[in-house]
Amino acid sequence: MQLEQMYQEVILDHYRHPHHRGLREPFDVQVHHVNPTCGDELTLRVLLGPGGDVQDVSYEGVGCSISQASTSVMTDLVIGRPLPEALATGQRFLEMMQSRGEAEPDEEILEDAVAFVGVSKYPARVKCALLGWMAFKDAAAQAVTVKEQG
Amino acid sequence: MQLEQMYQEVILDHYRHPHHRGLREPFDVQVHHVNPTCGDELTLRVLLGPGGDVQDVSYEGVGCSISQASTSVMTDLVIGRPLPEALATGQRFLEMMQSRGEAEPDEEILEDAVAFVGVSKYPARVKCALLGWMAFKDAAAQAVTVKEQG
Amino acid sequence: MSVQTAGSLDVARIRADFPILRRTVRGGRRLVYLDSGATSQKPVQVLDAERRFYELHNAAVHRGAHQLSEEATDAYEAARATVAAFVGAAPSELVLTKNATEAINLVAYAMSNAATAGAEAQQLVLGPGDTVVVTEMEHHANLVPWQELCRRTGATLRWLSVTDGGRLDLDGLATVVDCSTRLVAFAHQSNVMGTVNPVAPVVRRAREVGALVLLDACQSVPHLPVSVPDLDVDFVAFSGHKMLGPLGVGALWGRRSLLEVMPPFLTGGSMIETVRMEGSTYAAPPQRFEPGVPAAAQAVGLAAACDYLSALGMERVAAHEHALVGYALDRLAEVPGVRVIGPTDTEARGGTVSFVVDGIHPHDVGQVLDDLGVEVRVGHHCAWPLARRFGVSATTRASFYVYTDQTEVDALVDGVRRAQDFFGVS
Amino acid sequence: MSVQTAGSLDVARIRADFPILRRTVRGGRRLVYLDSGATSQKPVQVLDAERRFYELHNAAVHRGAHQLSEEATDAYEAARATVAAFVGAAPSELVLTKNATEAINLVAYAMSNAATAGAEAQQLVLGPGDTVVVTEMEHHANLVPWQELCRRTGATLRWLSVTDGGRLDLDGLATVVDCSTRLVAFAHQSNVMGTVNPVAPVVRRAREVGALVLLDACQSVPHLPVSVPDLDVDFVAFSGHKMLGPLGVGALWGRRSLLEVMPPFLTGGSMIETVRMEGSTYAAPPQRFEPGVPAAAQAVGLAAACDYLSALGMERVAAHEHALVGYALDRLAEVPGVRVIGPTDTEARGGTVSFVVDGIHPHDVGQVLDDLGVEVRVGHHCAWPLARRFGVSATTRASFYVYTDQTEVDALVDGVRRAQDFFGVS
Ligand SMILES: Cc1ncc(COP(=O)(O)O)c(C=O)c1O
Ligand SMILES: Cc1ncc(COP(=O)(O)O)c(C=O)c1O
Repeated sequence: MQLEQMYQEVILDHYRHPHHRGLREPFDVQVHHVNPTCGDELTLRVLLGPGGDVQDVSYEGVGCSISQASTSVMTDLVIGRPLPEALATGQRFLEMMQSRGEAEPDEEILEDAVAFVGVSKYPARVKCALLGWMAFKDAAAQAVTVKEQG
Repeated sequence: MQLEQMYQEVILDHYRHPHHRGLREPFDVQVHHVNPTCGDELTLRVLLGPGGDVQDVSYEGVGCSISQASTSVMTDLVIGRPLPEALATGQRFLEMMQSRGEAEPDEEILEDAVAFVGVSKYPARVKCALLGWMAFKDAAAQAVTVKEQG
Repeated sequence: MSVQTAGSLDVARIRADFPILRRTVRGGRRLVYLDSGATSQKPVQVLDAERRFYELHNAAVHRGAHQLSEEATDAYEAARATVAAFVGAAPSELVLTKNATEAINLVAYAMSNAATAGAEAQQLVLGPGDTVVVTEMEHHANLVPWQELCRRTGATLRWLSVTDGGRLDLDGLATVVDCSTRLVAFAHQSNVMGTVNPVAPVVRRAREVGALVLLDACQSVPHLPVSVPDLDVDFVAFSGHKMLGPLGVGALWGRRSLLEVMPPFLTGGSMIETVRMEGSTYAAPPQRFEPGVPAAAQAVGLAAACDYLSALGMERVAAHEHALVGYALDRLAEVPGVRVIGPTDTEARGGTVSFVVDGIHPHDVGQVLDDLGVEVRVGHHCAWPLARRFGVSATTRASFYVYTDQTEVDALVDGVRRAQDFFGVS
Repeated sequence: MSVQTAGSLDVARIRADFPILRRTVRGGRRLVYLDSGATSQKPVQVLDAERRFYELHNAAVHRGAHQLSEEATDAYEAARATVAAFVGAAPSELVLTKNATEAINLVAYAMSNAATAGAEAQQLVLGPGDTVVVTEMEHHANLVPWQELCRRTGATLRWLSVTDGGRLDLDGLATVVDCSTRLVAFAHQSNVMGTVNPVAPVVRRAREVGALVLLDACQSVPHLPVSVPDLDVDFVAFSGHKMLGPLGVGALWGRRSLLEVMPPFLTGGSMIETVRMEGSTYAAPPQRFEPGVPAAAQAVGLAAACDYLSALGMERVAAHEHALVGYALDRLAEVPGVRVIGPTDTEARGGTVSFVVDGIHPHDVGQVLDDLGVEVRVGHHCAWPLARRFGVSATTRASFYVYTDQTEVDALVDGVRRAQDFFGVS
């Protein structure tokens, strides 16, 4: 039985009690991402602070336990952090998710997100775990442009 | 050695000394047929007589021994005959060529053309043997229309 | 090949023909393959036929006069005849393609190419003011090509809707299909809900307004006796890989009078009559639509699949799936929180069941099933608009075939209950 | 797989890998297969790889979350990576098609579809005043699609001519390729004459005028080391079945920046981003160009073929064919009345020789050879304009590959002499 390896308690917790869920004002940019294979959708907003830190990330959408939990964990990891650090964490998460269960993730950096290493063994679910992170990366990049132009 | 079965003497004779070759006047209709797999080309003219008999068939073209010889044999079989009879002979020839060597052709009707039964074993060469006959059939049909309208 | 006991399939004997069914998944679990709607498994008879072609007769079809080329060409044309006969059609009206998607695109592109083709193709030309009609339950393969055809030509896409019960809403026929309609394209059987759509009323209405009819038979030809002449449509598309045949081969049947006036789609070798630098003329159908060296080995494999299915008897195949789906619907109805998307009776319905489980996302249902060795498909099943129609982003779909038995349906139902336990929603 | 002796192929060991080479033809004669230019034979390694896929991993690629689907998807994507690496390319730039013909049509249709696509595709739009340039030695697959593209868009087709010696006339480059030119499409190696065309000067001229370059590599990728980055063209098309791979799979390599702005060609499942009845958006390349359930087994077989060729070493493959063609040219030169169409030296030339025999039609030459078990191709070889260029309706063509040995060239030459005897022209 490998189910428990994939659905670690921390994942199920975030799924049942997602953090930072709901769309909030104010925000710089809102994006809408979909997972073309399953139709899951995510609307996500990013607000950058004056110093370039991630002031808020809020979201709403439908998705499986993995995508919901991963988005929740992501908000914990990026809100309040300098943007470059948040993006670097996202990069670490991406690498872990592409490792087919082989990564030995750094809990210092990835915190609760290390629980997703089990998911990385299931290639069809990797996209679920990345949905929130990809939306954040996209929104953050747009927000930087908005700020620069504004 | 099956070559001799295919290239019967009568075929090689017609190939080396084709009958009715060359384009002649007068004619009712001229057609140009090609064999798309090998690029062989045939220009053929038909002249129908007042009573609907095939008064002349003349032709020119490039082709392999089989297509050249078959066209030559065809002219022997159709010139001077009532058109329906000529077309019926063509139908017999077609059936023989589709028989994969199984036909027992009627020499009364097909005369020299019975020699092509060996060719019918080689599906890729069947089209060669039919080139002249198909051109004749096409030209004759057009000639009938021309006469009717004229 | 299995010997039949009267009126039903000997599934145990059939299963012995499918090597993959002997493997296990996820650490030793029996493989319960319930994803035949996506692609079927292949019996050894099909694999052997394909391999025999390569080991004995492989050559480029229609491109040589030597013995291998003769044999390859004979094998390919015999395969075409077998596939055509399987749907009651003439070989000269059957175009072999790489899959059903290509078959449908072929028609869509022939229609837009008609604009710059000869006079006889003018009857196929579409433009602004014209409409193409599909349905809300189409697979993307029978939807997106028509969206794109409309984009290319300026025509407008319309669609028939689907009832809450998963049936085509035929009330819309009279208004949606009108004098502007040039083509109606719809699925014979829904790949999501199993609904078998009535063909006759659609054809009748199309004929009234002079529209062509294309039937996407991807999910019917493998599962039901299908007779092209009886259907009286203009085009029928289906895929080999969903009917026990190899990947990489599909078919388009087209009415002769239409194929003859259709301009080519893919162009290249073997579909030509003459070629000059200044321009080319084209061969008669079906060659006109089969450029390049064709997938002869796959065609031969598909013919072997047709032979296999014919030996089973398509009436029996349909009866077998009908019985299974009835059983599945009954068993799923016993599970609280399971909602079937589509017909809940077995009337005009094939062996495909899609459902949602309250409180559990289909991806998670699928994951639990997969962990138990039960292979179902989760998602929108390439029919995204239909999912939206039912207000869901995705469903879980089980689809059956000749090798499916009742214990596999039981495994499905047990798995759904296990998912409810695991996620604490039971 | 054969172990190499330094610098050359161990043909006897290679032949043992090809089951078909053990059969006889025409009443017990040894099969001398000299038609690899049309399609190659397949080693047991390729047949086994394809069969293993069906027996263990068969499922619809990119369409499921269950274990079989994961395995099938992994196998398919690993195959893509292997094929891409074989030509030095990135997997994300390699589209798998059914054959080279589809690959070339894909580019041609993407260009005409650009007219009704988004802003970023505008750079691909053709119209009256624009020209597409091909050559007189093209295979129909790299000629007719461009004739048809011109017909659809109003652009004009131009062509580079061929010298009496069978080489591309590069003097024409400066005038034929001019500022009106949007695309130059040409063969890397002629399928009729074996001529290897120089890529660099064509690319240089195309870049001067801002034209794209498509290389038809059907006859080069199987026979020469080909490095896509070194070629610096924009598109490369080739076929799996000519390089020891299965029928039913081919490839288009495209420059990433172009693939990204190209609108889709075939549309349907798995190439979409979102689908609504009102319209759809599309996935990134290469998925955008691969709708429908793909031919995964064939892709896996093609990857096995690439592995087989890589193990032999493409330098050695080229050297082997180079030696054989030199020998063949020498031996044919000894036969009075034989005229080679194309280069008579071995400079920049692959293992394909076309010739005519005075006084005997190629069909008849081919028939005599076939009677001796020597399988060559006769006709225009899907390059009809080239035959016209040389004033012949057809030629006899022998084409070599890794399993061809010198005794087979001897059999060819003996057969030509036998034909001369038989038809009394010697
Ligand atoms: C040079 C060349 N281009 C294109 C093709 C077409 O390849 P396919 O028939 O596999 O599509 C061929 C072979 O037939 C060829 O030799
Ligand atoms: C109803 C329906 N239409 C079309 C298709 C497309 O078939 P293919 O992917 O073989 O082209 C499918 C299957 O994917 C289908 O179920």
